[in-house]
Amino acid sequence: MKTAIHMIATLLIIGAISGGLLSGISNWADPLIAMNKQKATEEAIFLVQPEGKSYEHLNAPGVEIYKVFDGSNKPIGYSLAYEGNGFQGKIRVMVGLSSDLNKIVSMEVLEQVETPGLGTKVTESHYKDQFKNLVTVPSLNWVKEGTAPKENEVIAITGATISSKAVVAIINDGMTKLRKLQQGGKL
Amino acid sequence: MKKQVTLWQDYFKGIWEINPAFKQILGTCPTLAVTATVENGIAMALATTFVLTFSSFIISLMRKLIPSQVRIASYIVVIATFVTIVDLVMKAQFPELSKSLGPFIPLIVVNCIILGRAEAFASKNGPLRSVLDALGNGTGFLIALVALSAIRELFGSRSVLGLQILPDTFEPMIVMILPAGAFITYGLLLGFSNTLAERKKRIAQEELVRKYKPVQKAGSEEIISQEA
Amino acid sequence: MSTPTANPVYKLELTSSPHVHSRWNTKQAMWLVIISLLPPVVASVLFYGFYQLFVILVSVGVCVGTEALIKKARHKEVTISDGSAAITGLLLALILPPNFSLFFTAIGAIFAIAIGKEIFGGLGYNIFNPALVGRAFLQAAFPVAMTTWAIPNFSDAVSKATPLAAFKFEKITADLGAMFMGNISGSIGETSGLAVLLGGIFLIVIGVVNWRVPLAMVLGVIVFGGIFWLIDPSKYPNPFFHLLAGGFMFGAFYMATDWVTSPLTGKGMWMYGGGISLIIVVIRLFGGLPEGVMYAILFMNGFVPLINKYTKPRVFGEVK
Amino acid sequence: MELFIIFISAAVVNNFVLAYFLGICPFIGVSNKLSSASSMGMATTFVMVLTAIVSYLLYNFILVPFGLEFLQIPSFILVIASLVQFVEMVIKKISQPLYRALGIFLPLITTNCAILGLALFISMRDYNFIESVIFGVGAGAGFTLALVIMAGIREELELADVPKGFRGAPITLITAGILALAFMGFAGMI
Amino acid sequence: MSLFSFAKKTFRGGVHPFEHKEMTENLAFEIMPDPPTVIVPLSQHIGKQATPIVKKGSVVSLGSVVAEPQGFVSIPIHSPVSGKVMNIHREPNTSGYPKDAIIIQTDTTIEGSEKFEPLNYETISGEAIRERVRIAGLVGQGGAAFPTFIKLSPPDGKKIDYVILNGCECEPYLTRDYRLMLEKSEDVVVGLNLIMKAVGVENGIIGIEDNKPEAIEKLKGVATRFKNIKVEVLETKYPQGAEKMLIRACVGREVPPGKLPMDAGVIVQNIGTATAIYDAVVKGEPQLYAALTVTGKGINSPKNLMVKVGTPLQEVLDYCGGVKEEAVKVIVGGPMMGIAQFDFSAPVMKATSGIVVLTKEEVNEHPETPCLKCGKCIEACPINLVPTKLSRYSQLERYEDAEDLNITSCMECGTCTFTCPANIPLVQWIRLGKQKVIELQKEKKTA
Ligand SMILES: Cc1cc2nc3c(=O)[nH]c(=O)nc-3n(C[C@H](O)[C@H](O)[C@H](O)COP(=O)(O)O)c2cc1C
Ligand SMILES: Cc1cc2nc3c(=O)[nH]c(=O)nc-3n(C[C@H](O)[C@H](O)[C@H](O)COP(=O)(O)O)c2cc1C
Ligand SMILES: Cc1cc2nc3c(=O)[nH]c(=O)nc-3n(C[C@H](O)[C@H](O)[C@H](O)COP(=O)(O)O)c2cc1C
Ligand SMILES: Cc1cc2nc3c(=O)[nH]c(=O)nc-3n(C[C@H](O)[C@H](O)[C@H](O)CO)c2cc1C
Ligand code: SF4
Ligand code: SF4
Ligand code: SF4
Ligand code: SF4
Ligand code: FES
Repeated sequence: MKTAIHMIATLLIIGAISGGLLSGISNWADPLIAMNKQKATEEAIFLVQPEGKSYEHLNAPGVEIYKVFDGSNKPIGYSLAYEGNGFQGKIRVMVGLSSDLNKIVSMEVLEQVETPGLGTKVTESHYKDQFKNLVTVPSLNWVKEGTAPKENEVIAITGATISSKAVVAIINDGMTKLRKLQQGGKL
Repeated sequence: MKKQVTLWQDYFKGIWEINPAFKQILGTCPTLAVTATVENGIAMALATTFVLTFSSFIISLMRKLIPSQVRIASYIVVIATFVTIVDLVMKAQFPELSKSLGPFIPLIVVNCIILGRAEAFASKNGPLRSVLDALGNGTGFLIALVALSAIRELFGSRSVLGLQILPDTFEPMIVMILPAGAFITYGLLLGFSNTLAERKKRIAQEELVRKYKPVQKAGSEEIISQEA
Repeated sequence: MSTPTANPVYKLELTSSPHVHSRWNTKQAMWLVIISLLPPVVASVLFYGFYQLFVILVSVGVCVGTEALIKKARHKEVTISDGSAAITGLLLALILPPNFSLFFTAIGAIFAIAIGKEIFGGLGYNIFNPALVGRAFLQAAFPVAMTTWAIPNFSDAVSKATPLAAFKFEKITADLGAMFMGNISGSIGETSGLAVLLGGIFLIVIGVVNWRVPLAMVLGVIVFGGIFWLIDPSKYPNPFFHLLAGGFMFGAFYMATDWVTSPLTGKGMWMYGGGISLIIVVIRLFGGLPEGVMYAILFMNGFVPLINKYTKPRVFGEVK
Repeated sequence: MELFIIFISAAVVNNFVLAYFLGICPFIGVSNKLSSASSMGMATTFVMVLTAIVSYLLYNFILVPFGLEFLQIPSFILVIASLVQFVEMVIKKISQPLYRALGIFLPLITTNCAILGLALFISMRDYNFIESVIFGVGAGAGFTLALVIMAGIREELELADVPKGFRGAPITLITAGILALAFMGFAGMI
Repeated sequence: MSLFSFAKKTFRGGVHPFEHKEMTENLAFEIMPDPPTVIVPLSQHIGKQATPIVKKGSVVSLGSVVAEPQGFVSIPIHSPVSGKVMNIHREPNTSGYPKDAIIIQTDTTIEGSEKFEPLNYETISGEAIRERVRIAGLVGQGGAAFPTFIKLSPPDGKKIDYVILNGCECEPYLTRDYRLMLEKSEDVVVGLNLIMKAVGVENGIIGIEDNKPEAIEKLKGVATRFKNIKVEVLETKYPQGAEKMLIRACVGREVPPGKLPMDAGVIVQNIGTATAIYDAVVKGEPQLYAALTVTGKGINSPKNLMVKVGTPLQEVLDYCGGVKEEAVKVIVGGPMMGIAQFDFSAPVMKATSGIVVLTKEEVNEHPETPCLKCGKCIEACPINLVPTKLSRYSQLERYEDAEDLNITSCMECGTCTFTCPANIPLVQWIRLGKQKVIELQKEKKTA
């Protein structure tokens, strides 16, 4: 009986000390962590909307969408965060869109776990710069190298066709959802 | 004087004699997972050393107070506490690094090196020796991770610690930073270090044979050929 | 007890029975495989030019050299004359894309022999097909170089894409006749189905290759590929496309049949061949990569010890 | 379909051992004999499923509502440790032979990062309850698959002339490397 | 190939070595003259060795008993010549181990010979057959030299349905059984009939491989005169003549591991055993001659011979023109199962079926390499074992694993070694492992 009490007491004491210590540290760290996250998101939003100065998080089901305003508080478009499957795992992109959703301002890959040196080329500028001023109607498309792209087409990276294709597909997917929202007047 | 020797011994044995990655083959998962770049490898080894040292210290202090039935549970709580501290600090101060190490920081909790040293050493020895032991093992782990990640980064990305070493004409071998490259590089390193150790042992043995049987030359040769 | 009057006149051998042996021996089997590889070698030069000969020479040379070095380092008898390292080199070269860098070829060859074979103890002990280990390594190390194809001679095709890549990425199904003759792009040895078939049938007829594995693979791919084709012919290619595309034939006749890395028993061979074809179809239809023969064979190589264990034949007279 | 994908992804495409480097120690330690490998695989799968259930409940119904996310690591590991103890006790009660078969492997599972990794992934990926369970089953199946293949290979390698220094862990790692190369064929299937 | 042969009766597995029977198959038996001395081993059979009843200096006449059986599994031994006993001591033996033997110097001046009373095979009782076979000292001619009378006396309660005569002679080179079937067809069939009578069985089968069409023809002709005796034509394949394989091929039954043919209701006897039974019963002769084939590219003039038991090998070889210089092996028995000899003073014994002298070219040896896992040995093993694993386990002294893989079921036919492209001495390792496993099993039992 005595040892049992001893056992429980020890565990409780260790647990309490640990809990106290951790709650202290987490009180210090949590705001920092939240800030880091916030900062990252903010950076991305403005990265794809270079003219943007402020933004508003729209409450839309199923998509993470921000309305972006310029210095004079005039809405200049949207920033859409969306994700889907790439070659190895999830790819998460942020797309800046014109207000009528018919044009991409610019595109940024936020997260990906593609093969370094191959699929990771989708984060490099010669690929993602293709998305600047890309027309999104009827939908994006991709072509192989050596083919002249139309105004809604990007050239896939040789050796990483799958990742390139995936980015296009992810954006198309997100656009479909956005258009539905737009029709429902929810934007 | 004698005490001095054992204290050094406590530290140094972790570097080679009982090197966690090469001799005990513990902590394999982080060894493989985070060694794609030297930077990650060092960060992981330091985080592990931090947790290892502090928990060894605390556990050694408390070793007489904890009833043996709840020993492991208490150790785990102590270790988990330090791991959480590292995790939170990294997330708050080094968000990039924390992201690239992924879930392997929380997983330090189950890294068998830590529980292994707690059980095998800290629970039986005083705080000073425990800390030295922990630091030694941590250094050994660091050396192993640096060796492994240097090879992988060099061939996989042409660079070491982000500095390009190999010329542009060298096409980076992507496989080296993939899981397959990790397994194979670690396996080869381990194999060669075993072979080396074995040869050393054999040579020492031959030396002994030669010393004690100087007359029977033929006999000593026979032993050698049997070994080989 | 009388002293045995050993007969001094004759040089007699005193080994125990049996005292006679079949015509089979390791060296001869290996050299027969090398001979059977002549048609694909000739086809590769015809379709892609003389440079391929250098790739083949480098690959064979480095493989044989690596094996000799390792055997020396381990103080073992150097057994390169058995021809198995030469086969590995030859096969590795034939499953590379055309005009492949000689430096990369050498790296692949070293890896194939050192990690694919010798580290397991050398001939007979390796678990995985060494040539495929070499190729898988190259594919993972230099993916771009490994997927850079060329248009074969005598072909009026304009696209460098292999039929599988064309199918996977552009939904174009190539002409089966051209695929059989070799007027399509692909690895240098696999290009001509005809040449592969010639060598493969030679191997089966002389009895080096056990017919079960290729047959299981061919039937398997027709069945599994056929099921999907029947489900949706517009989405999935017809099974004969699978048969002629990519490295299927080459894999089925030369690589899945490697004695060392394939199962021991007949029943095991059926399971192994069937498993390979199932994985090929799944990777081709659902995977990220256009081709899966190499991965399928390597994957099933890993299963071979288990297959051997569970297809142990019933001992004569035992009732189960 | 979503569930099927979670299963295949955890079991094959993103195999815990060969792609995520989780549970390597038991993978090296217990893969030398087929019988113990399959026992270990089953025991781990069982604990994984239980862990998936319990940690899902713990995280979503205790830690999150009370703002205690920072206690995630200590609480998960304690839960796993007590789960293993509990499973051990139950098995001992209901089946002696099963206990003898699995007994020695259960304590090992406590310090198996694959289990903790599983719990962390579940909270990180916001899986719902059913998804968590399927994820646990898939991860367990993948672990068992890798373990059993490796055990088969290692029993075979005992008859092989592997260089002395490479026997045991080194050749196991190299074999795992080649297996990982082979598993790359499934990439992009998720 | 094996795809097309399902029509013929046979077993699963096996191999088809070059037959080389053409060297002797058309040569009729010659009777070799008595040698100057004979060496008569006391143990020419499985079981306890016989006890000599003569002494150094005793004078013995042709066919007189020189040694009496000792115990149940044993047989009497008769003098193959008339002469004087020179000595009784250990002598070289074709088994490779020296054995006790009676050495008799031939003396043609000694008159008389001993014989049994000839019996009528149509009226004789089973009991009388068994007794005659016992006192005539017959042993199986199929190789194992098991005392024949024991086989003819199955224990009560065992129901025997078939007697099968083994006319396969699946060993390459040998043509003894073939010549017996041609030259003594009558004796063979009557011999079978006697065996059937002795064990009270209705059905007799003579199993012959299809590479011996003349023998099949001839025996079919003779067999029509007897009820219930038929000739089965079997595929030519080694080891078709092994009891278990033969039973499988002829009547479709499998003898379980560790069991005897009679447990499957069958008794198998060799062709030579049948003729010997005929001689003993109908002619009243004890077993004094061994019928054997002397052949191979290493002997100058191959022959089929009737040789007195106890004749030293050297005499037989000399009688056949001597051994050529390029010979590398002299084998007693067939090349698949026989024993290589080093001492040619060892004598011919009752069950000796052939002497094969091989040249290098015939042996076809190549350097050994590691196992290539080709599976040919498994495909060939008639017992369905995994020879590659068994031999490796034996090599690595992992006897328990070998036991688990049924090493004790191996009948040491050598098919696996013959077929292995890596030239691994599989059966040789397996033999060693099998002995070790049996020793271990015994130890376990006594412990
Ligand atoms: C090791 C390895 C990694 C790969 N990684 C990627 C990748 O990250 N992204 C991708 O799209 N394709 C990847 N691939 C797929 C191949 O490169 C594939 O053949 C290519 O995507 C097809 O493109 P192509 O039509 O330009 O040859 C990888 C292949 C291998 C072998
Ligand atoms: C591998 C093997 C091959 C054999 N081949 C023959 C054969 O061809 N002919 C034969 O009569 N006995 C052969 N035997 C012996 C038979 O199994 C069996 O012992 C014999 O036929 C019994 O007859 P017996 O008692 O009259 O000798 C063979 C045995 C073995 C193990
Ligand atoms: C110890 C022992 C006891 C045997 N007992 C009998 C028996 O009672 N009845 C019988 O028909 N055969 C018996 N046999 C003979 C075997 O069935 C078989 O014919 C003999 O071993 C020769 O076979 P082989 O020539 O195939 O090697 C016995 C054999 C041995 C070794
Ligand atoms: C029928 C046959 C097929 C072979 N196929 C291959 C092969 O695909 N790859 C390879 O490296 N070696 C092959 N070899 C050679 C040899 O068996 C191989 O290198 C062994 O795996 C080495 O232990 C083959 C040999 C034979 C007899
Ligand atoms: S506990 Fe986990 S991290 Fe540590 S070595 Fe074992 S399996 Fe790897
Ligand atoms: S020598 Fe062997 S194979 Fe030939 S008949 Fe005699 S036992 Fe049968
Ligand atoms: S010797 Fe034994 S293992 Fe070999 S084939 Fe004959 S029965 Fe099978
Ligand atoms: S026949 Fe020889 S090489 Fe082939 S599997 Fe058997 S032992 Fe190995
Ligand atoms: S050797 Fe062909 S059956 Fe005996």
